Amino acid sequence: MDVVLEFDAVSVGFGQARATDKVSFAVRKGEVVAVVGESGSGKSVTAMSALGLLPRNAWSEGGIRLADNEILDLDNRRMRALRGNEIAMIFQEPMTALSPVHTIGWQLDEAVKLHQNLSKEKRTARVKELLTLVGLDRPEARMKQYPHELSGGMRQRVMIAMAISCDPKVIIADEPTTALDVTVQAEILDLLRELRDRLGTAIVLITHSMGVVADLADRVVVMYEGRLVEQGDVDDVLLRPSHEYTRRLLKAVPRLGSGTRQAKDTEPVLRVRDLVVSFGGHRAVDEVTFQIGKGEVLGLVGESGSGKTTVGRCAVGLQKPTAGRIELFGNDIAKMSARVLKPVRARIGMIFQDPASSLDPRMTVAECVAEPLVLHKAHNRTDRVSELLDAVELGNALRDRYPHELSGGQRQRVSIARALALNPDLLIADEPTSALDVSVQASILELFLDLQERFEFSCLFISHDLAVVDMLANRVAVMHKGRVVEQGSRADVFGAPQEDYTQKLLSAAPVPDPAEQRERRVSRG
Amino acid sequence: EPTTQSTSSGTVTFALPPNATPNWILPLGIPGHLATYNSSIYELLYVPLYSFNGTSGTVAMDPKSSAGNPPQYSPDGKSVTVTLKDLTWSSGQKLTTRDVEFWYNLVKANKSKWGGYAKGRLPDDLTSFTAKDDKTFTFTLDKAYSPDWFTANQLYNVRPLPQAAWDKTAADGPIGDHDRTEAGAQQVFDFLVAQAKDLPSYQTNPLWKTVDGPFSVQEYTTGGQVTLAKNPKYTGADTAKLDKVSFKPFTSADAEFNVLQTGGIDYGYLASANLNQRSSLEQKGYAVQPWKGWAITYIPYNFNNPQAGPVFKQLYVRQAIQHAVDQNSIVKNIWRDMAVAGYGPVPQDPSSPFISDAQKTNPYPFDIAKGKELLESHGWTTGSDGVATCTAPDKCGPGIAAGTPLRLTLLAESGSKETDNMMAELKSSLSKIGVALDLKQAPLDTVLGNSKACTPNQPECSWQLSFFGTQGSWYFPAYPSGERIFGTGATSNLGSYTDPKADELIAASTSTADSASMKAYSEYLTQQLPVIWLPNPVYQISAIKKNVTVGIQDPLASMQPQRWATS
Amino acid sequence: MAKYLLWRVAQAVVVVFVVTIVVFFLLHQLPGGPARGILGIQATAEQIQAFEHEQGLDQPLPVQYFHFLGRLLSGDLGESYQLNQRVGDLIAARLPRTLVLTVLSTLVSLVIAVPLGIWQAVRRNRPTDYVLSVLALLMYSTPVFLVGFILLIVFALNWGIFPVEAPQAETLGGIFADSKALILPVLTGATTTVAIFSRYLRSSVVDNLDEDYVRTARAKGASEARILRRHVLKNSLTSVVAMLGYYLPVLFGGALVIEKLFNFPGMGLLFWNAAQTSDFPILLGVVLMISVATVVGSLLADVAQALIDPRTRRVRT
Amino acid sequence: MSGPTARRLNRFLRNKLAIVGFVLLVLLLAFCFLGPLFYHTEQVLTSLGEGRLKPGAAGHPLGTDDLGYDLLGRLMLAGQTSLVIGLAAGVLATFIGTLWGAVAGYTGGWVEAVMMRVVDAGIAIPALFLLVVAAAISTPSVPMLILVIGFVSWLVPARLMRAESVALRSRAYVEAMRLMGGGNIRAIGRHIIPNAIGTVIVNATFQIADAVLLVAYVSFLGLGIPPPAANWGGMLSDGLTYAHDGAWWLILPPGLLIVMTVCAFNFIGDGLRDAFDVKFGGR
Ligand SMILES: Nc1ncnc2c1ncn2[C@@H]1O[C@H](COP(=O)(O)OP(=O)(O)OP(=O)(O)O)[C@@H](O)[C@H]1O
Ligand SMILES: Nc1ncnc2c1ncn2[C@@H]1O[C@H](COP(=O)(O)OP(=O)(O)OP(=O)(O)O)[C@@H](O)[C@H]1O
Ligand SMILES: [Mg+2]
Ligand SMILES: [Mg+2]
Ligand code: NI
Repeated sequence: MDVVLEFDAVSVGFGQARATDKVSFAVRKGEVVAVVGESGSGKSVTAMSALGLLPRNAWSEGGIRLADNEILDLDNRRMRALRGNEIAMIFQEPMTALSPVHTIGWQLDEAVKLHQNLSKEKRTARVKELLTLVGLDRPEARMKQYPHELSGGMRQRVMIAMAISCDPKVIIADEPTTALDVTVQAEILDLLRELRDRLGTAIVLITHSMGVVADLADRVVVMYEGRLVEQGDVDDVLLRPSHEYTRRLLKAVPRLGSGTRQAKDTEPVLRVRDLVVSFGGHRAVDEVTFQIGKGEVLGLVGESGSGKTTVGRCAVGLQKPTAGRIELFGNDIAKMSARVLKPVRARIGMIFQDPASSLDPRMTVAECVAEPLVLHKAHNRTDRVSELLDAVELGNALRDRYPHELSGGQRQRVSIARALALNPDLLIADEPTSALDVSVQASILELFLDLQERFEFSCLFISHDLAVVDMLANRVAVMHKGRVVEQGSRADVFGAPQEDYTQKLLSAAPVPDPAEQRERRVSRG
Repeated sequence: EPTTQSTSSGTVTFALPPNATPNWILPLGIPGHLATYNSSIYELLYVPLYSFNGTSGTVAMDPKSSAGNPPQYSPDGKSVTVTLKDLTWSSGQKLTTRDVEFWYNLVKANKSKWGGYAKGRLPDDLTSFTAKDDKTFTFTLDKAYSPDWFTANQLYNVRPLPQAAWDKTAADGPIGDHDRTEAGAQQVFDFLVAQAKDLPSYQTNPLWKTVDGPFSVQEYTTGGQVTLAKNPKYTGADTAKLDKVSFKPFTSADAEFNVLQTGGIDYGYLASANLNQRSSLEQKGYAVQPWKGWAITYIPYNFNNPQAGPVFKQLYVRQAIQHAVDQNSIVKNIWRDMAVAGYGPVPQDPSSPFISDAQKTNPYPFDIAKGKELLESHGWTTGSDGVATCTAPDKCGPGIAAGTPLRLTLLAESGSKETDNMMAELKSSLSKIGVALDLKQAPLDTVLGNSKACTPNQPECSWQLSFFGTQGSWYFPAYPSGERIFGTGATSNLGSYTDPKADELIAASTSTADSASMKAYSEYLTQQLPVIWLPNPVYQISAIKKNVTVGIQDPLASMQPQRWATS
Repeated sequence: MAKYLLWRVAQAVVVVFVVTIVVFFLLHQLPGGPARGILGIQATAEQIQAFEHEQGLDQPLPVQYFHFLGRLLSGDLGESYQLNQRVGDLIAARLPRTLVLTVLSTLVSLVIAVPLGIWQAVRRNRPTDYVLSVLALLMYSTPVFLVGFILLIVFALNWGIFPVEAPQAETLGGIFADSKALILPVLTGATTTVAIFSRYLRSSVVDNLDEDYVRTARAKGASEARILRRHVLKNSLTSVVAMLGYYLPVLFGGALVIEKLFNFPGMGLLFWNAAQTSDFPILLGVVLMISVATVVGSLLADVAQALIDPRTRRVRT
Repeated sequence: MSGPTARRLNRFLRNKLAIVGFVLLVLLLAFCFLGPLFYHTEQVLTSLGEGRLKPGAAGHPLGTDDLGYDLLGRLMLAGQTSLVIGLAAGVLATFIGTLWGAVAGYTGGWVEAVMMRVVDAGIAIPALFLLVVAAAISTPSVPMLILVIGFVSWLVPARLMRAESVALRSRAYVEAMRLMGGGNIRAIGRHIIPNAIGTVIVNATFQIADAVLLVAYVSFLGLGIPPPAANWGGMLSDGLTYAHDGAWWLILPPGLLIVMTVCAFNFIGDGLRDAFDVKFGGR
C-alpha cells in the first residue's frame, strides 16, 4: 500500500525543552492509525506539526511527508492548498477552536468554499448535509447558532463536519469523540470508517479510548514521555502489548460491569424539581427531577446535547431555569440574593466540560489552582498547590506555565485540582476525565474515590464513559432529548436497564478488544 | 499672479473680522445687535443725520455722508435746528422732516427697548421735536450742552427712517401716522423689530428695499455673507463708485489670511505675527497699512477693592506702576509697531485738537529706578522675595497697614499672543520695582463679567486689575469725552475712579462750548492715572489690493465703500 | 429587543435631563452673567437690566429652567442672544457641514487605520511595525492645527492643487458639489484619529491572532489575508466599536480647529463662540443635541457590540 | 529565570522599542528636571530687547522667543509642566476610567445602566465648556489642571473598558471564579482587567499624549497656568503663529519633544502589553 503521510524522526520542542523525540511512523492510504499514550506525551503537537500549525513558540525538526510533499519545506501558499483539502484536522478542544463570533453555518460554509467552487445554494446544501452526517438535529437552525449555543459534543461534531467537508486524503483526528456519548460516537466512527472505505482516506486517530481504538484502528502507535514506544497491528498491540507502558495502560482500562457502589439514602444536598430550560423556544431541559444525597455520586449520562451540562449549570446558578425549583443545601437558589449565594457557592466545586476556556489564559497553573485558596484565605497555599498538583499527577515543572502551554489532558487536570482545592461539599464534574489517558484517569479516579470516602462530598458526575460512571456512581440518571428517561441505583440502571435508550447506550459502549468489538458492532447494526 | 475678476467689474470683496456675521438691518439697534459690522452696513442703506469719521485725516463730521446740513445751536445752547439735504428714498418719496419725526417718535416711545438708550441721554435730552417745514426741524434740549459733544455723541445717533414705507403695524397693514400715539409707536416698533428678526427674509422683504443710501441689499445670507449693490436711485452727493461691495465672513484670522494669500479678497487683514509676510503680500499685489482706531487701551485699577483699593488710591503708587510700563518696547517688540503708546484719556493717534501737551509728552516715562524710588520714599521696602511691603505706614498712606505687600492680581483677556506677551512683560517689569503681579487669564467675556464697578463690601469687588484691551479697551464716538469711563458712578467706570476735579472737567467738556475743556481733561487725567495707560493697538492691519483705492481708513471703524474705487 | 430599546430610551431621557440641568446650573456659575459679554463694555446699566429682564435672567434659576423645558417641549430651543436667529435654525444650518466633515474624516481614518492596525499586528515588533507606529503617533501627537496648516501651505498655497477654503455652500448638495474643497479639511480631520483606531485594533488583533480559532481557520486552508479579514477583524472590533460610539457626539460637537482653519462655520465654531460670549440658548441647544447624540452613540455601540459578539447578548442571572 | 514576573520582564525586554521608549523617557525626564541644573537661564524676567533671536545667537543655542526667554531653557521648564500633568492626568484618567468601566460592564443590570449613563452625561457635556467654567471659578495650577484634565478624560476609557468587560464577563473562567465564591473585586481585578490589558495600556498611552496636548489647548482657552509658566503644547501653538514666517525653531523643538514623549510612552506601553501577553514569545 502507498504511504500518504509519513513522520520521519519528528521532534517538536518549546525553547530548550523537547516535547517529542524523534517520532517516526507512517500512514497508508485507507489506513486508520491510532495514536495512544500518556497525556502530555506529545500526541497533539506531533499531529499539528503535520499541518504546520504548531504554536508560535514551538520548533520542529525531522521530516514529514504528505504524499510527495515535504511539509516542513513548503511555502505558505502551497501549504494552504493542502490544508483542509488534502489533510484535515479535528482539534482537541472544540470550544476554543471555533470562532465565537461567527455562526457555525458560516464557519462550515467557509471550509467548503475555500476548496470547492460551488454556488451559494450548493454550499448551503452541503453544509446541511454535513451537519446531518455528524448527527446534528435541526441542521437549518443549528447553522444559525453560535458555538457557545451548542453543547460540547455538538461543537465537536461541528469540528468533525468541518474536517470532512472536502473529503481530504488524510484526517488527523485529535480526540474526536471525547465529548460524545457512545451512541453518537459509534455513528461518528461509522462515518469515519465509511469515509475510509469509500475514498481511501487515511486517518490518524488520537484517542484515549481503547474501545475506539479497537473499533476503528488498523494499527496502533503508543507514545510515552515524548517517545514512540511501540507500534504495530491493532490486535498485536491491544492483546499482546510488548512495552511495559502499554501493558500498564491496558490494565488501567476501566470495564463496564465492574462497579460496586450502592445507592445511599442520605439527606439531599441538591434537589432539582421539574427543571425546564428553554433556549428560544427549544426545550433543552425538560422537566428534569433528581436529587443527590450527602456523600452520594449521581452519574448523569446520556445523549450529546441532551442537556446534561445545562442541568449542571442550573444546579449552581450559572444558568437561570425557565421553570422549576432548585434547592442547594436546603435553600431555594432562585430566592437567594447574590450575597447569600456566594458562601453557598464556596461549598461547590465545578469541573467544566471544556477546561481550556475555564482557565484564565493569563494565569499560571499555580495561580489557577491557588485561586480558590486565595479566595478563602487558606494558609500554606504554596504547599497546598503542590500537593494538589501532585495528586493530579502534574509535576512541579508545570507550575509556572500558562494554560495554553499545556496539553489538553494537563489542562483538565488543572481544572480538577482547582475544583478539589477546597474540599467541596458538592462537586459538579462535567466530563472531568474525557481528555485523560486511562492510566492517569485511573489514578485520578482513585484519588476521587479516596477523597469522596474521606470527606463524603456529593457529586453530580456527568460523563460519557459508562465504565467510569459504573465505577464511581451510587446512582445513575440517563438523559435523552432533555428528559431524564431513567434513573435509579447504578446496579439497576446498568444491570437491568428499562428504557430503550439506556439499552442502546449500553450496547453501544465499545470494548477494548478488537475482535469482541467487531462482533458487537455487527450485532448492533 | 492671481487676480480676481471681481475688481475689474467694480466689485470689492471685504473680509469681515473673525466670527462677525452681519445679522441686523434695522437702523434702530436693539441690545445684542449693536455690533459695528451691523451699523457699518445699514449706514450705507439708511443715511444717518450726521456721519462722523476720520477719512479726512482727523475725526470730524463728514457732511457728504450726512443727511442733514450742519446743525444750528441756539445761543443758549438749549435747542438745535437742522435742515435736511435733498435726498430721496428709493420708493421715490423725498426725505422729509416727517422721517426724522418718525425716528424720534419710535425711539421716545420705545426707549427701553432701543439699544442706544442711556438714562439722561437720547431721547431723554430731547424734550420736543418741531418741524418747521419739510426740510427743517428743531429739537429742544433739556439743558445746555457742548455743541460739539451733542452733535458727535447724540445727534450722531439720529437716523431718518422711511416713514412712508415703515409706519405700519403689520406687513400688509395700512401706512398711517401710527407713530404719533405712544401705543401706535410701540406697535410700529415691535413690528419693525419682528421683521428685523427674520434674518432669512432680508434679501426679499420689501420693507428693506426702501433705502436712501448709496447702496441697496443684493444678498444677505444667514451665514453672514452680504453683498450690497450700488443704489441707482441715490440722489445725494456721495454716489457709490463701485458697482458692488461684498462682505465675506470668516471663521478665523488664519482662514482669512489663507484666502488673502491666494488673492481671494480685495480688502482684508492680517495678524501682527504675519507682518513678516508683508513683502510677500506686496508681491501679490496688496498694500499693507494699519487701520488706526479712535480708542484708548488701559488696565483699570479697582479703587474699591478692599485690599488693593487703598494702595491704588495713592497717586505715587500709580505713578510708580506707570513708570514701570515700557510702552515703547511693547509697541516695538510685542505689537511690531502696530500699536501706539498711550499716555492719557484721549486717543493718541490720529492727533486731534482734544489732546493735551502733557498727554503727548508722557509725564511718566519708562524708568524702573524712578518707580522703585517712588515706592521706597513712601515707606515701602523690598523684601528678599522681591516684593515690596509697607514698613512705614505713616508714609504709605491712609488705610495701608504695616506689612501690606504690594501683591496684585490681574485678570487678563486670553486668546491673544500679543496680550499674553504684554502681560508677561508687565509682570516682569513690575517685579523689578517690587510689585508682584499674579496673572489670571480668562476669555474676554469672563473678564468683562468679572470687572464690574462695585462697592467694597460686594463680593464681586474682589478683582483688582483687569485687562480687556486686545483690540483696544474703549472706542470713542467722534468726541472723545470721558463721561462714561471716568465720570464718578458711570457704568463703564469699572474701577470706580472718582475725583471731583475730573468730574468737573468732564462736565465742562460735555456741556460747554469751551473746546479747551477737553485739553484740560486730557492733561489732568494723564497726570492722575485713573488707570494704567497702555499702548493702543490698531483696529486692524489691512491688506488692500493695489488696484483698490479706499482713502484713509476710518478710526471710528466704519466703512465708506461708496468712495472706494477700483482701477 | 423592543423592550431593551424602550428601556434605553427611558435612560436617555434621564441623561438628557440631567445634562441640561447640570449645564444650566454651571452656566449660571459663570461670573458676571451673559449680559456684559453680549452687550459689550459700552453697555449701560439700563441696557444690562433690560436685557436680563427680557431674557428672564433676573428670575430664580429653577423658574428659568422650567421655562427652558417648557419651550423645549414645544420644540423650541429659543433664540440666540446675539445672532438674531433661532437656535434650531442655527443648528440646522451648521449641522450638515459638520456632519459631512466629521463623517467623511472618520471614514477616511477608518479606511486607513483598519488595514494599518491589522498589518501592524501581523508584523508585530518588526521594523515595519515600529516605523508605522511612529508615523501614526507622529500624526496623533501633531496638533490638528499644525496638520491642517501644513496641508494648506503645501497643497493650497504653494502648489495650488486644492482651494484654501472648505466649500462655502450651506446645503448638502452645494457642499458635495464643491467636493475638491473638502479634501484638505477631511484629510486634516482624519490624520489625528488614524492612530487611535489603528493602535486599538493592533492590540486586539495581536491578542486574537493567538486564539485557537485562528489555528482552525488555518487548518481549513484559509489564507492569512482571509483569516485577518473574515475571522480576526470581527473578533477584534470591540474597542473600535466602543470608540466609534464615542465619536458620534464628537461628530455633533464639530471640529472647531478645522472649522476655524478652513473657514467652514460648523457646530464647533457655533459652540465655541457661544461659550465665549455666554450665549446661553445656543450653548444649551448644542449641549442638548450632543447629549442626545451621546446616548444614541452609546446605544448604537452597545447594539453593534451585541451584533458582533453574540456572547455579550446573553441575559444575566 | 522562571516565575511569572521574571517571564514578564523577559518579554518586556524582548521588545526592543520598549527599551528605546524607556531610555527616551529617562532622557526626557533628565532633560527637563536635571537640565536646568546645568543650563541656567532666566525664565521669569523678560528682556524684550533680546526677543526673537534666531538659533545660534550668542548664548542662545535655540534662539529666543518674543519676550526674550531662552528657548532651550524654556523647553526644559515647559517640559516639567507637560510631563507632570501628562503623566499624572493620564494615569488618573486611566485608573478611574478602567475601574469604572470594568465594574459597570461586569456588574450589569441597574448598576451598569446608572454608571454608563453617568459616563454618557459626562461625554455629553463638552469638555470645552467644563474647562471654561473651571477657569472662571478657580485659579489654574498644576494640581488643578491634573484634576480637571483627569476629570474630562476618564470617560473614554470607561466606555472602552465597559465594552471589554461585557465581553469578558461571560467567559467560563470568570464563571468558574464566581463559583468558587470569588467576589466582584477579584473578578475585575484579577480576570477582567488583565484580560483587557491591551486596551487599557493603549488607552493609557493615549491619555498621556492627550493630556500633554490638552494642557496646550487649556492654556489657549485661558485656563492655563499664567505666564511665565510654559508647557510644550503651549510653546508649539505659540510658535505656530509664526509658521508663515518659516520660524521652524519655534515649532520643531517643542513639537519633537511632544512626539518623543508620546512615542516613548507608547513604546513602553507596547512593551508592557507584551509583558502581559502570555502567549507571546518563548519562555
Ligand atoms: N505552547 C506550549 N509551550 C510549552 N509547552 C507546551 C506547549 N504546548 C504543549 N506543550 C507541552 O508539550 C507536551 C506535549 O503536548 P501535547 O499537547 O502534544 O500532549 P498530548 O499528548 O496531546 O496530551 P493530551 O492527551 O493531554 O492532549 C506537553 O507536556 C505540554 O505541556
Ligand atoms: N446559550 C445557549 N443558547 C442556545 N442554546 C443552547 C445554549 N446552551 C445550550 N444550548 C442548547 O441546549 C441543548 C443542551 O445543551 P447541553 O450543553 O446541556 O448538552 P449536553 O448534554 O451537555 O451535551 P454534550 O454531551 O454534547 O456536552 C443543546 O441543544 C444546545 O444547543
Ligand atoms: Mg492533546
Ligand atoms: Mg455538555
Ligand atoms: Ni434678539
